[in-house]
Amino acid sequence: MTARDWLEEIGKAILLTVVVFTYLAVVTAMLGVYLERKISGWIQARLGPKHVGPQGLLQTIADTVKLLQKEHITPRQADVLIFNAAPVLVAVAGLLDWVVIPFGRLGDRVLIVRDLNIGVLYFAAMASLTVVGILAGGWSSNNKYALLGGLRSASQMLSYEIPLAMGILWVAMVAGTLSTVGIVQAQSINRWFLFQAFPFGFLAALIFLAAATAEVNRVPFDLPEAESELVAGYFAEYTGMRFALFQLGEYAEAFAMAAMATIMFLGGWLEPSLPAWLWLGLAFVAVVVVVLLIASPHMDAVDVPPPAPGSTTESVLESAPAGGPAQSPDYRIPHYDCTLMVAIARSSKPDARGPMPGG
Amino acid sequence: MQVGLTHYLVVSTLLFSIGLYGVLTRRNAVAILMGIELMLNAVNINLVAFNRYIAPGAVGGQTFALVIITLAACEAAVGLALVMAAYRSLETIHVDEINVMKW
Amino acid sequence: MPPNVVVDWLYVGVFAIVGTIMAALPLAVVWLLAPRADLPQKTLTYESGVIPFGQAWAQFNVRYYLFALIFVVFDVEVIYLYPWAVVFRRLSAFAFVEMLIFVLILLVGLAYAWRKGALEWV
Amino acid sequence: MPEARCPGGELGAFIILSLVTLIPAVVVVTSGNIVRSALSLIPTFLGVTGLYILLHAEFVAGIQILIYAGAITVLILFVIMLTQGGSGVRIRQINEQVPLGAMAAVWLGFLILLVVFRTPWQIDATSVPQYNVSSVGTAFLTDYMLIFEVTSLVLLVSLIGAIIIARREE
Repeated sequence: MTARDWLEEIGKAILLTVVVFTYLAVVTAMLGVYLERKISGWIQARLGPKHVGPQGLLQTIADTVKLLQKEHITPRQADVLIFNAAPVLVAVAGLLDWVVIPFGRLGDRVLIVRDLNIGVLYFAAMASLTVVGILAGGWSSNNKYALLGGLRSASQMLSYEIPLAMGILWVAMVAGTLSTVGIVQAQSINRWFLFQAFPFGFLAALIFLAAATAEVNRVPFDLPEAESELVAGYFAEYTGMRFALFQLGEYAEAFAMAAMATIMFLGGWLEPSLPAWLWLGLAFVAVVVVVLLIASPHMDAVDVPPPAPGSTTESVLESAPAGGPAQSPDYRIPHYDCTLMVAIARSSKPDARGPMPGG
Repeated sequence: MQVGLTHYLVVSTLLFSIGLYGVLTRRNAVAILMGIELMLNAVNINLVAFNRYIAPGAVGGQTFALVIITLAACEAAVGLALVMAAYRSLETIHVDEINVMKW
Repeated sequence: MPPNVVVDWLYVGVFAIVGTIMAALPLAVVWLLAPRADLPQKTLTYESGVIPFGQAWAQFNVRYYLFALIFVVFDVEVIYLYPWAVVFRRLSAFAFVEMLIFVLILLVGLAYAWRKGALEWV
Repeated sequence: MPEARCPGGELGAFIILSLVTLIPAVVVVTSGNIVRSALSLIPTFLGVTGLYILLHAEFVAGIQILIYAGAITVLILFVIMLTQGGSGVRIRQINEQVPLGAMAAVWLGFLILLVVFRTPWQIDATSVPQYNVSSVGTAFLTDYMLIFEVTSLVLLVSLIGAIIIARREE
């Protein structure tokens, strides 16, 4: 390869980054948030967003514009450098997941950023990077809720990373390759890995989905962000766009997990009776719905026994009421609305944090 | 100029020295462990570079790099467990304050 | 052009760098657009409205460490499973037995951790 | 397949990755804030990952991210947060043997460099190999079988040992 080829590759890579990032910001984050609010509203017999645009379709865009104008509050006692770096790290880790995910097929070309030889291993590695960002964000806020939420979040993600890897490994065993494109092609020779070696395919898919749900902290694995006890956990102190970056990273990862499930168990873009792109889209949406919504915001969280005697800060925290301004005592506000409300309320009203000394 | 074996060896030597400096000068036991991790990384660069330039046909160096990564993880797990135990009984993780065995 | 490892990962590197820039961009926009009013109350740590006491950087339960510890050991186990999963069918049944022994030895550790209650959620 | 028709590109990538490795490494050993030290490990590890890629060792690179950046760093951060180091208070992090330690590090580095430059390395420049996951897996399951099995014992012993050490005596 000549220098010219290298520059060409770099240019292509930059272009692809911009495309994928925009796709993540617009499709996964914005549309994902909209769908989540709309469908969980429907489940709970509410309307969800409906005022901005047709059927409230532009609500998320309006929210984003609003978040862009909100002040960044950095707590006085925070570690400023890490406090700012943590959301960026989470967002970038979410973006990097998408390097190995094939979007479909155009003619005889597979639409994928780069088909790495160690595709699924790379995917698992990137998923594990998020933990560091969350831990850093929780610690640097110097807030008890944030730190506790960060530690819990990290413990949970660590615990479920091994089952996630086990689900991936089963697929790698059957396909005999770690490349994502190779996995899809192996399913064109055999059948879907979901039905392969019954019932192991189902089992692997189930393990993968459960672990993926836990990995992205969705309900019912939302303890780390349990808004009624921990006021949103590790991003309790984050406002405005920094909060939005955490959300972006989380949605990017949730969608990447769904895409991975489609690729590994539902045959990716291979489905003879339908056009490739349509099938990939449909399967993908179905998995997204499962990941985001079957575990919907009104389901009960996994139960936590009371803390072990002898724990210090925790026992204080967990017995103390943690009612923020957006808390409601007897009724659980859906996860997204609540965290957003807290973030927005606290960005716009300096006194929303409750009575201040002398104020 | 081609990137050769020497380049990698120089980088790994620098990394090893930095790690050694950390191990020798830090008071915090966790920071000492971080220095050791840096040194182990330097060793791994060496192994993989030798593999690539001296015996490119085999994967012995990479295999040993994996074993060293494994040992680094074990070392971190046990070392940090020791740090936790020391902290519990002595309330400090600064190695120059852990001197109950000294007289 | 042959499929080349370095070119593959060039994309990953560019993704990381350009992604960081693009993620930091909105932060810069906010820095330009958003209002700023430094009230002492606003930068106080949020603690449900009461005046925060002490530092948050206090210590937590050792259980969290045990989680991370068990995770690290089994994560290391998984790195050996990946190459095995790719090749085991091309090798003899002996490869399967080898991995079986490997996993069984580690399962002893898992059983021990379980028995000692190290797997219970805090 | 020889790929280096653009040696400048490879050298540039190598220099950038070396800096990404070494500069945060210096921060790791000198920063007064222990959490910042621990977080600086991440760019160091990722830089080393990049060096592995330049050496075509893709699988080791993936493992480097998974284990070092994703697991060991998290373990270190946990311990810092569970002990006094997490207090973020700036306390003296270095002991009184800084000049001595610096001298030792520089001297050892010098000696190693001497060896590096004096040894006539038997470079095999015949081929640019394409390593892959299966060659590593095959090596573990055939040639390095004993190491592979002993590794699992080491893991078992360290798991049990660390649990015993870290748990409160009851």
